[in-house]
Amino acid sequence: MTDPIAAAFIDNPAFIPYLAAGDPGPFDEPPSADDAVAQTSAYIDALVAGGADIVELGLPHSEPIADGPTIQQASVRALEAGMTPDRFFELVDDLPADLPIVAMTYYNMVYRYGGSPGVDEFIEAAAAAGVDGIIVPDLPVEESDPLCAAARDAGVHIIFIAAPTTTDERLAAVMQRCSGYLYVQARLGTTGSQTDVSDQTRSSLGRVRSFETNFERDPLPKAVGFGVSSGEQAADIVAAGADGVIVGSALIDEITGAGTDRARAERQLEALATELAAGTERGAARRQSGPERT
Amino acid sequence: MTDPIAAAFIDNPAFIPYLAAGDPGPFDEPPSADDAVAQTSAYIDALVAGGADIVELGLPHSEPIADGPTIQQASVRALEAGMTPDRFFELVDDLPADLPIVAMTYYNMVYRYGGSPGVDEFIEAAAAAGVDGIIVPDLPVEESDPLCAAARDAGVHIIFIAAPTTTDERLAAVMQRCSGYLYVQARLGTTGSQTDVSDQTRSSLGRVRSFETNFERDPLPKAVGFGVSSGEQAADIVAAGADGVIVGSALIDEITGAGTDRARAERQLEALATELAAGTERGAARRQSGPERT
Amino acid sequence: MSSDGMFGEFGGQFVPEALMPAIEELTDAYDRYVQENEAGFMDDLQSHLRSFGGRPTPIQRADQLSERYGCEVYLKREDLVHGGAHKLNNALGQVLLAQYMDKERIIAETGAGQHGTATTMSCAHLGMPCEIYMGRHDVNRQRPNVFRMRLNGATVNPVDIGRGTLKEAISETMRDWARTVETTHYVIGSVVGPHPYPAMVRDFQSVIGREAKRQLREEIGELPDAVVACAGGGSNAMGSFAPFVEESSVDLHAVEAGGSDLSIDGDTGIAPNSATLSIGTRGVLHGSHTKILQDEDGQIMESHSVSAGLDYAGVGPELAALVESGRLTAATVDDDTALEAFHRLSQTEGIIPALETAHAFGYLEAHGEALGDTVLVTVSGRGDKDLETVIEESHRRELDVGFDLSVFDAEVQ
Amino acid sequence: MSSDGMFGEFGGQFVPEALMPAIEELTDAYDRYVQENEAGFMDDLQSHLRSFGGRPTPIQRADQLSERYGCEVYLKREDLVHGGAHKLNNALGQVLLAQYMDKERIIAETGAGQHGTATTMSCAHLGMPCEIYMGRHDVNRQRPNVFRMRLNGATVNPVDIGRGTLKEAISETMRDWARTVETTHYVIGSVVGPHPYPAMVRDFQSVIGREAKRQLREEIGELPDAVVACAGGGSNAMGSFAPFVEESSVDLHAVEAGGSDLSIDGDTGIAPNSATLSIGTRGVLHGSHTKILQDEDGQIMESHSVSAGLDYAGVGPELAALVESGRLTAATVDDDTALEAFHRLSQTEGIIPALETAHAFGYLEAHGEALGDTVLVTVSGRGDKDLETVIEESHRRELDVGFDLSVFDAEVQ
Ligand SMILES: Cc1ncc(COP(=O)(O)O)c(C=O)c1O
Ligand SMILES: Cc1ncc(COP(=O)(O)O)c(C=O)c1O
Repeated sequence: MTDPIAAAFIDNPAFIPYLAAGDPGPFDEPPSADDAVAQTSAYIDALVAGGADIVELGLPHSEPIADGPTIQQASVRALEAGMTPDRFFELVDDLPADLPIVAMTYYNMVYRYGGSPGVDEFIEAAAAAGVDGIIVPDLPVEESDPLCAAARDAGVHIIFIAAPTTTDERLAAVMQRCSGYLYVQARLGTTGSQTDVSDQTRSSLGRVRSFETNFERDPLPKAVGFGVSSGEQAADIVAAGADGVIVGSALIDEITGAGTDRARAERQLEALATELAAGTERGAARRQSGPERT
Repeated sequence: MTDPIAAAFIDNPAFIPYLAAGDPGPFDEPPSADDAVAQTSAYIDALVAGGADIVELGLPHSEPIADGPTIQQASVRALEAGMTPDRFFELVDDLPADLPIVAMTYYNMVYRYGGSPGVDEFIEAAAAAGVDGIIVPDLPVEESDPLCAAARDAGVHIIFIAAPTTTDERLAAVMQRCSGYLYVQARLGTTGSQTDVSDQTRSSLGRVRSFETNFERDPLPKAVGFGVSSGEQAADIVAAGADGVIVGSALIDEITGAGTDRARAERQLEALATELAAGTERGAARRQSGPERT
Repeated sequence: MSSDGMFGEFGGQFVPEALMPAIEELTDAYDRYVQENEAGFMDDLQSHLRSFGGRPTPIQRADQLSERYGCEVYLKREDLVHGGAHKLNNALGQVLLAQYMDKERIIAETGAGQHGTATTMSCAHLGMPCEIYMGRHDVNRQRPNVFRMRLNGATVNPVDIGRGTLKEAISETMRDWARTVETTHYVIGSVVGPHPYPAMVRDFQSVIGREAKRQLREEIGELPDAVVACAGGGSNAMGSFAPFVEESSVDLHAVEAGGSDLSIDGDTGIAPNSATLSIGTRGVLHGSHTKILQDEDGQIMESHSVSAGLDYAGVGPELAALVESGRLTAATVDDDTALEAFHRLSQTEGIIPALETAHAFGYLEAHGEALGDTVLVTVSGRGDKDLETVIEESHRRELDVGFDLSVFDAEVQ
Repeated sequence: MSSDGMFGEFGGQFVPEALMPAIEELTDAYDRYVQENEAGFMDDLQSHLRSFGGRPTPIQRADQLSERYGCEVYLKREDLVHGGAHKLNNALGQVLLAQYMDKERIIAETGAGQHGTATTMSCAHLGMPCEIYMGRHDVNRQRPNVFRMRLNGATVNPVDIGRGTLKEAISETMRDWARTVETTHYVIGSVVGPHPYPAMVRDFQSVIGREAKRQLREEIGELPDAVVACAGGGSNAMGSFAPFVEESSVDLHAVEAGGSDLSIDGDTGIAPNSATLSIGTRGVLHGSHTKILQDEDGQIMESHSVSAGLDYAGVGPELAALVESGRLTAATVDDDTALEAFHRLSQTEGIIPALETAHAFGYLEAHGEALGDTVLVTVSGRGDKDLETVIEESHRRELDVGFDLSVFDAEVQ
């Protein structure tokens, strides 16, 4: 059995949407936790229908310091609706087995899971539920050895982020530990949709590639996120050499924008996913025909 | 011509009421200065009808630090009604020539009168208007030489206050300068009616008398004030050896108590003056018959 | 000062006879304890000033102002004294002296509330009962200081007479004293009142100038060309100037509150300023012969300043004498200029001054370049007590101070 | 601390990768400038702390408290530092360091507003642009401090998330930093956050304990038996303790806010206290592994204290380690006891403490007689910022503190 994440990148660049698990969308009174989780499943269905290759699912934390206002609000809604780590793992367990799932959460959620401090219980539960990879945005390489070790044993990827500020030295450390794919942060700041995808994307990708060349490391798929919101941007990013495009806030904006009309939210989500997936494809086509890869 | 103040003490102890000149009594809108002055004249008439031997007239100052709330309020009313030093002297000038008048005011009023700093102009104007004596409660003996000299030249008495706290040494200095009568302060504090006339009165008078004996000074009439409010107190004070009784706040309380009914104020003023004058007489009778003078 | 408490023709003791014995007792105590250091009084005071009061206060070179005016501007940081103003130097001295004199109770008046809080803090520190008189108007415009006095366990008596500011509070305190003089010491808050107060308060406050002189010598090795201080009653000014009066190379500048206007209206009895040294005339107020704001009859005017602590119709007799003799320059700074200076110091030096103090910096803005190479300015106090006033007044006057408070516009979620 | 920023198992650097290069740069600057005094940085800082900050602050024997508890109570008077709290020691250090690092802009979070004002004052003093994040709830309960920050020319950004207190403000500041990290230094206000902050802030604050140790040696010739300080994030506590940690005869007591109750309610996510050291559990918050108030899932609780500056769900990792090792005693004092202590110090010593500080004195009231012969208590700040809160809360709780405000009842005439 090939690794589901690796598989998602094989033929085509991957379109990777993000959702905050358990966020039902805006509400007057919070729904039951079961309803909120069911709604997340419905949203995931919409994303898959739109062409999602991998889904990143946020396990909400009370202090989402790496997230911008959109995801922060989604986390608040999810927590108010009763989201917990156990419900998160149930949700993942109930998803189609062939859909690659990456869990994104903060380190304290990992560390505290299961009652006694440490990373093992979280990794076990994640692996058991079918989580394929984990991103912990507040866990830099320096602090990541225990988590990486447990994850390796359990066959779960730990995905790291390379930022525009990451030095070559740090990039080496990141690349040494990262598995699944490398999350290339397109610009400085927190998550949140933006209209410009800066030149930093291109140069970041270049840096990673030359690193791979110099250190003769097996190339890792490179997915670009932070601020991607349109099919056109997705196309540009892939054309610039990315192996995948990660979109979060722009999708949650669709859910938020639909107010309490969930059916509409699902439709809009599918529509934007379709556009983004198509953009990803377009970008791949441009890349094969053009000189952009140099 | 004998000195009008000395004359007032000759046969009987003197009853000496105090009024704030130009205080018309309580008002909604301040009356004209002329009306306020005329009202003071009417009050003086009532006091004289009641048996006043000398009248102390306050020339109101904005900072009456030695006065209690009653006289302070009267001063405020007088100033609001337009009282000025010149109106004060006009008022005195218009009073019956044979009524002894003592002006009571603060030093700055004396010092600033007439445009250039100094005491001469005030003394001249006072003498011309028929003021017989002047009390300046914030002028201790140390600062009084210029005023005493000018007053001596103009034939005006400068009356000093002896307080319960006055030391023997200070008493000597006071007695050396004081003329007309000695104002014996019955108790500590500012002016204002009180029900108890303390033993301090008796001991103060005793101290002054023994001073006169020891230093062979011509005896000066001793008038007691601060807190006297009833005929009975007046009688006690005179029986204790005083040559006069000074009453201010209790009389002004009558004016204030009558509200805006001036006729009633005049009637009440005359009634209280009559009671106080009678008390003074009664005290004199007790003194002649009893052992209290020792 | 001559031994009779006169500064030239100014000074004296114009108080009711009942108080004179207490004044004599105080003069005696002043001579012995303060001037002669009897029983080690001054050493004791210095130790309290150090551990409780936070002395010595530093001098600080004001980097941005120095550049702005092209001269070396040094600040004497009395805002760092416990309680937030120079007022403690004197209050602590007097309360301790009252203890040496076996007094049982303290009374004081206050305008801005700085002298009041300095006194109540000193009383709490030394365990003395304390009552403070404060005009009703000042009670309302200096609420934080009223809170602080109450927190120190003192009684605060609002004075409802007249305009309800410092002048009325002083008169009322004198009345209390007249009743209670045998057991009570009256802590006067500035270099005003009858002798020995002007001299005694100056001596207690001279620590400002003495320290600054020594610190400047250590730091730059020379005397300043000018010393600038704001003056209400004048205690921080006299305290700053006193050790420099004999140094003829040092110019002394007392900055008074120009209020809204330097004219005065005898008819209404209101002076829209507190510029006693500059436009006042000779007279007797609150126990001493000095310069005062008065009408032609000798009635005291209601003074005005945006800063409560300068809002007083009198001034210390020694300052009047120094101005008269030409040794001291008196100047005025109006409300608007003071407010602007308040904002300037807050923004450029990170020191939020008292509104009183801001007047000295308003003067610096107008004359900074002409005062010499080295200028010492006394920061008499900090501005925490003035925050509400400054915000209100800055908005009302539409001052261009780059300051708005839209941060408060949204409500709590 | 080991070189990797760990205190035993506590500490570390849990921040997004994007910030890590800045953290490395800061660590390098900390090592060179602070620890090695490169370019004379520490001398420069000391000179600013002296002339601008008012250091050294005195120690004061608290006469009335010493009698009350039958031991020698010494106060370290950080309330006299410019701005009114120990916070300047650190803020000035970091802003100056940012200047040495050629940063162009300062951001900071603040709870009580004391760290915020310390930072804006330092920025005004050193001429650095500055933005402050502050929870909306804190903006409203600490208005005077918001005024002061605005007066210093800083932008104040209210944070409308969650309960709107310090925790939310910190998260928001981290977000700003994630955007602007290349040009901006984030001045963290306590011994919390990722390495090097806990060590660096401790070093900047250690001036408290260093001075006190020297001053006690001069004054009584010996070490204290106990050092007591309140702890929110723990900077005044670590600053007070650090120079005594190696002195095994000296007991160390950190006093946390007990709030209204020491229980916590996982369902509502609310802890009615801020007693992190006492009842918190291990976790990672705001960049470091320490003790925190959290529910069983690892979600951070909303803490509570009547004092805004202690109202934080985390605590410095070094304090967590010292408690873990038994070197430090952690204790709690509840809201009522702190309020009573606030009034007690105001009335008996003439020092109006910050509500944070009052917790240390609440502890002294409960344990004063058992702490030894000589006790050093750090007065971390003054209470001017807390006046309104104290008055409101004292009345609401009907505390018997002999305090009423009927002085305000009558209206202006
Ligand atoms: C900070 C400050 N400066 C100055 C003054 C004015 O007083 P003085 O002229 O006596 O220094 C006051 C009075 O309250 C004050 O609080
Ligand atoms: C006066 C005072 N003390 C204590 C604290 C608590 O902070 P820390 O525990 O870092 O000293 C604060 C925080 O604002 C404060 O203002």
